[in-house]
Amino acid sequence: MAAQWRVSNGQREWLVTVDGTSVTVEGVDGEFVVMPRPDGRWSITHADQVSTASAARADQSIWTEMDGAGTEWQAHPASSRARHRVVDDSIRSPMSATVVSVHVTAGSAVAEGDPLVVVEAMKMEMPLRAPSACVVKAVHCQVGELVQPTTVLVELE
Amino acid sequence: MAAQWRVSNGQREWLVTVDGTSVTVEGVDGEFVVMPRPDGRWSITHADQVSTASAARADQSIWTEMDGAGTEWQAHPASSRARHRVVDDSIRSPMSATVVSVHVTAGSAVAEGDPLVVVEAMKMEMPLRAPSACVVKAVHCQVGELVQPTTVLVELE
Amino acid sequence: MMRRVLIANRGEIALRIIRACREMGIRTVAVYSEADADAPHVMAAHDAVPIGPPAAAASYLNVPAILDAASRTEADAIHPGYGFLSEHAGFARRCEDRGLMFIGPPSPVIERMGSKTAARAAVAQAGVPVVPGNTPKSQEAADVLDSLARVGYPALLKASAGGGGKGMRIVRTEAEAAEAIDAARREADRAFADGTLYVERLIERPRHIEVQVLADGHGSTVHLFERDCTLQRRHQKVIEESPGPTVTPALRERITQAAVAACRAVGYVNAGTIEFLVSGEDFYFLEMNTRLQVEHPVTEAVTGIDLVRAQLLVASGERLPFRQEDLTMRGAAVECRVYAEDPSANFLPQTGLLLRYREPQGPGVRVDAGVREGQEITVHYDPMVAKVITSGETRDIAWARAALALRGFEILGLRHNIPFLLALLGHPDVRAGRIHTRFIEEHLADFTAPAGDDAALAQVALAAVMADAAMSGSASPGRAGETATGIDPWSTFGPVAW
Amino acid sequence: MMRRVLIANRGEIALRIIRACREMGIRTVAVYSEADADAPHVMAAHDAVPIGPPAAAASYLNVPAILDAASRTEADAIHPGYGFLSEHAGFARRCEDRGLMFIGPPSPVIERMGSKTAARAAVAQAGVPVVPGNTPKSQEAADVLDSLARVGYPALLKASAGGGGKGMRIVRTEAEAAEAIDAARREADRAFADGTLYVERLIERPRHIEVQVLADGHGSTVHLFERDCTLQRRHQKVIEESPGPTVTPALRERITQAAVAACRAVGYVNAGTIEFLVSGEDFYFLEMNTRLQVEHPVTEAVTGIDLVRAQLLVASGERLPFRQEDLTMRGAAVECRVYAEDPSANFLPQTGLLLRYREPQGPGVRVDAGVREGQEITVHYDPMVAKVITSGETRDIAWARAALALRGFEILGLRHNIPFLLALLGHPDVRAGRIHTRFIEEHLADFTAPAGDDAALAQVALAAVMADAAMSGSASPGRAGETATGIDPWSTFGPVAW
Repeated sequence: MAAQWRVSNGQREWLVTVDGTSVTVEGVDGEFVVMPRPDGRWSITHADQVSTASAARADQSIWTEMDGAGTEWQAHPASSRARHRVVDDSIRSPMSATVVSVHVTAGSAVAEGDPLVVVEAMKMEMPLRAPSACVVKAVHCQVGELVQPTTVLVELE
Repeated sequence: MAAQWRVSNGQREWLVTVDGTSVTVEGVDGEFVVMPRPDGRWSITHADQVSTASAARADQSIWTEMDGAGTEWQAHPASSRARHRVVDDSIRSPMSATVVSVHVTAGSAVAEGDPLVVVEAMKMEMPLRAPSACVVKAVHCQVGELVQPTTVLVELE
Repeated sequence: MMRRVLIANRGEIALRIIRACREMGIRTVAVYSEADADAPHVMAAHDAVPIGPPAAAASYLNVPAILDAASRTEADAIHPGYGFLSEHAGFARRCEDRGLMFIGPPSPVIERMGSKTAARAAVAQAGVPVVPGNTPKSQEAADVLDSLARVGYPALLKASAGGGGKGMRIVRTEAEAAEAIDAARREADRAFADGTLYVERLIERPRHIEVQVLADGHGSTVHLFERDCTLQRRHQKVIEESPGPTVTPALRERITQAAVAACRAVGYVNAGTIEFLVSGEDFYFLEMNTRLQVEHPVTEAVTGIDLVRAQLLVASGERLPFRQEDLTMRGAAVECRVYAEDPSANFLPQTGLLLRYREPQGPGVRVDAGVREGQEITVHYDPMVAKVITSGETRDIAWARAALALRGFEILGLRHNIPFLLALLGHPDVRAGRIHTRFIEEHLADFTAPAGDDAALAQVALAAVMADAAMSGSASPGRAGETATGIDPWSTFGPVAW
Repeated sequence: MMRRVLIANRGEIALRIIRACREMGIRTVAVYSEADADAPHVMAAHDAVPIGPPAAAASYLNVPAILDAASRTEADAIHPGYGFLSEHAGFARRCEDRGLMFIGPPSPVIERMGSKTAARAAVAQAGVPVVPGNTPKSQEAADVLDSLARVGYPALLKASAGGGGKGMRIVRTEAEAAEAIDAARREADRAFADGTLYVERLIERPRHIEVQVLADGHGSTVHLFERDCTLQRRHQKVIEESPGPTVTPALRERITQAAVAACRAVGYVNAGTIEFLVSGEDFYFLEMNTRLQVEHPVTEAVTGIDLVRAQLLVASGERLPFRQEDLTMRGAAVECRVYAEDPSANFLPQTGLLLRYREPQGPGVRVDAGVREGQEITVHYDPMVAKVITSGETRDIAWARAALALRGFEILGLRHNIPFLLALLGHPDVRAGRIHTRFIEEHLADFTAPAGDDAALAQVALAAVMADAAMSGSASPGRAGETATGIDPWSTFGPVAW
């Protein structure tokens, strides 16, 4: 029984129909035949070209690897309403990190590229910059705090 | 809840009590603490000595490996009546093999060590010899036949 | 010979040292932070001792805990690996004071070479060329500015206690100076608890070439030729090789002799590396690393010498088992450092679970790693996942082998730099050796192009199949008969909640 | 250069050749029997073609099927590996006739060196010493007996078309002769479809030392020094090393020159091995193997030369990329062959499922294998599971590394010879090099002692825990939290029906 999936790498999304080992991708001619190999990898055949890839499922995503290059994918049933990337006006740390310095307060007017907060992880400093000219609505972190990718550090208007 | 097992390597048998990770072996002082390691191997602690081993279950047995040496074990609940090794008077091939020659017929009297049948596997000839002086009761194979370890080739009286 | 070595480190280098010890019949003690209780180096050692919480400052830099672990396990020697306490003179001294062999040079040598200014002075006196530089009269900003002006722009601000690019800033004009001084000092302070800065002339477009040395306590000092470590990103080495593709026999002779002279001048003992900036046939002393280097395997590949074994012998008071004339450089070797990082996002370190991790293997391929499938790469330590070292009769063979090995390296569950490394290995300027230390920075876009559409589409199809199977809870859509052998990819991980 | 190589082989050597081709940008075609459809060599090649049922005669020896596979895949070259068709002159000729490059010497050379008697005559003419021997006037038993009497007892019966010990019998007295002739002829007939026998004087307690050669089609012939392959069981090599521990520089000079002279005398091209029996400083030509050897990696380790790459270059008509004076022997290397066999039951081959299979890894360790976890070792082919090649600065280091690697090799699911190999590596006579080709036979009991009681008891306890967990269907009794990462040993295989 065929099922439709929306598959995204965070930059682009594809509409994919899966029917057993046969897969079609909207806008692409021909079917992809996806078969497991005895060595735990996968073969994908399309237009007489066979490629080999690895795949693994994480909690919230799927990882694939081909020729040393890995990609993380989000897949949702095409009927689902969930969206993959929520674009909001919040600044978050890209990873678990410590706040090294805070350069703005609520009400600060900033230009595009201005540093808002600097965080440090794995001995590296990373400035988090304003995506565009705007006004800071609220600051939710302080120097020395350990923050997660889910933590909103700064809200913009 | 503790359970008792009879564990045999085909040459010797031990009576073993298992209670979670704690194991005692009849006739041996002290407990063995058996714990899985994160790398998929096992640590076994006994009398302050820690050893590391691998283990895997096959259909009818358990294999363990320590310092490169592997052993196959049979384990049965101590209450079970099954015996591990049925000593009978049948000659079987030790492995999948082809019969190369048959040296006896029903009624042949043979001395200990006399070749009964020669089989070949992996390009090697293996003579199957009489375990003791006796008379051949029946021969169940012929030259060129592919035989399995379960096939009785010769019955002795 | 020592009997029991405590390895004050983690990851691939701890495993490397444990292997060398085991080959020599020496027992090993691992130490580990709370984050590393299940780590491969803990599994590999004879004994293992917990030394504190995940933060390095509380564990792998925790001198009292490590010394306590050594005495509790009756270790008679400590190998510091690289990073962490490996160039910490105070730690080496405390080992010496307790009668523990410190597997490295004597603490006064670490101390002297650990100060960039003292090291420069020491080797300059031995006739080794140094980069023209200036030590500020005081660490006041005005005095640092004055030093910059004396050396002339473009100049380089460096942390006196530094290493690994921490606390280093290029200053092209006076206008940039104030901010650069602040940033460099802050970084140096945090990395080394010492914000002291000094100033050097910036050598434009240099190569980074270093010489491996070994010295015993009986007066023998030898070099093991050079490594070219010019390919760097954010002042961290990415690809290293030996021999240096642009090093002429004449330059090799001069630079290796300079390295040996520098070692002798400071009374160096054990393994060490003299780093040089090279411009044409000119070279300048940069710094000495008084420890084993990350990239030591390329030297091992071309010389056939086991450097860790040599360290253990020398620390035990034995003579080096070879003389300079016994040492040869044969063939070529290259090391690619696989980092959990995103090259397209300024090399941002990445964390994640190694969902699948399979190392490449084969003749001429060596992988030094300290991770295993199922392990989590955390925020606490260096993001290097593995080193892939390949060697062969010629540089071309070693490089072809490197590309093949990297393409066959399966790492799923986090972003890493293998595509970036492959792009570097294939770049015509890199292949031809036409590079300098800022080459990656200047050509970054060449190395971070996304994969082609065909590769992407095949993986889109595969991802959809994986999602579909998880949803329907089905077994493998293909060869259903194979699930019992544990090789069915579907069985690798449990069902996913969508 | 060739574009597409068909590998007419399986297992580790097929994988080895595929790797070399990939490094040179050459496409590869695997062939496989029905038993090998899922084998690693099939997975590794660009293309794969089925060639018949499991029996070797119907698949890997099936010349028409293999030639057909080559033409269907447009392969322009065939690598025969070792064994199977590698020394089959008729196969080489049919390749030549079709314009396929046969990666080996020209068919007339294979034919000539394939006949033990013709080979002896050819090399004797070139001044190479041969074992005194006699070719029977006819193959009648009486004439073979006459040859035995002429050579004198003890004598050696050998198959003219032979190799690998097949069809070989020692005859110590005339009384044993008749039965030995029958057995040798039957074995030779079955192994080579040619029961022709000849007779040689038995050199008592010799060493088996062989010289690796490479020759191109432009008149260059070089040697790559010697390998000592004295440790054999049932005439099959078990442990091989280079350099030969008893080979003096003078013997090395003479024996390598003899090997090169023998090659030149027969117009040899490509890689080959000249085998000698060595007694003291005397050596006798034994036979020439006109192909890659199983033990070629020890030569690769000490010389740094990739022999398969050299084979591909030479077969393509290129010149060897090195001269004799470029070749060096550095350090020492040893190869241990891991067989699925039971050394305590006369080396009976073993079959089974590889329940768990983890190769050792590390600096100076190379594992060439053609199996993977979950695969079945069947009755159809050679029982060699893997080759563990270790190298280091000295013989002691290489051997210590070998022992460590073997102890760390996890193979569960069938009996194998690793404990036997470890006993060999640790035996004082073996360590000291005081061995001969029948050493294992004479000291067998030294190498097949069962493991100590402590090791057995720990494993008894572990086996009981495994049984108990299977019965109760429980998850891991220990760290229950880790099952999700796929590293829980309980999850490796499904429940067992007791």
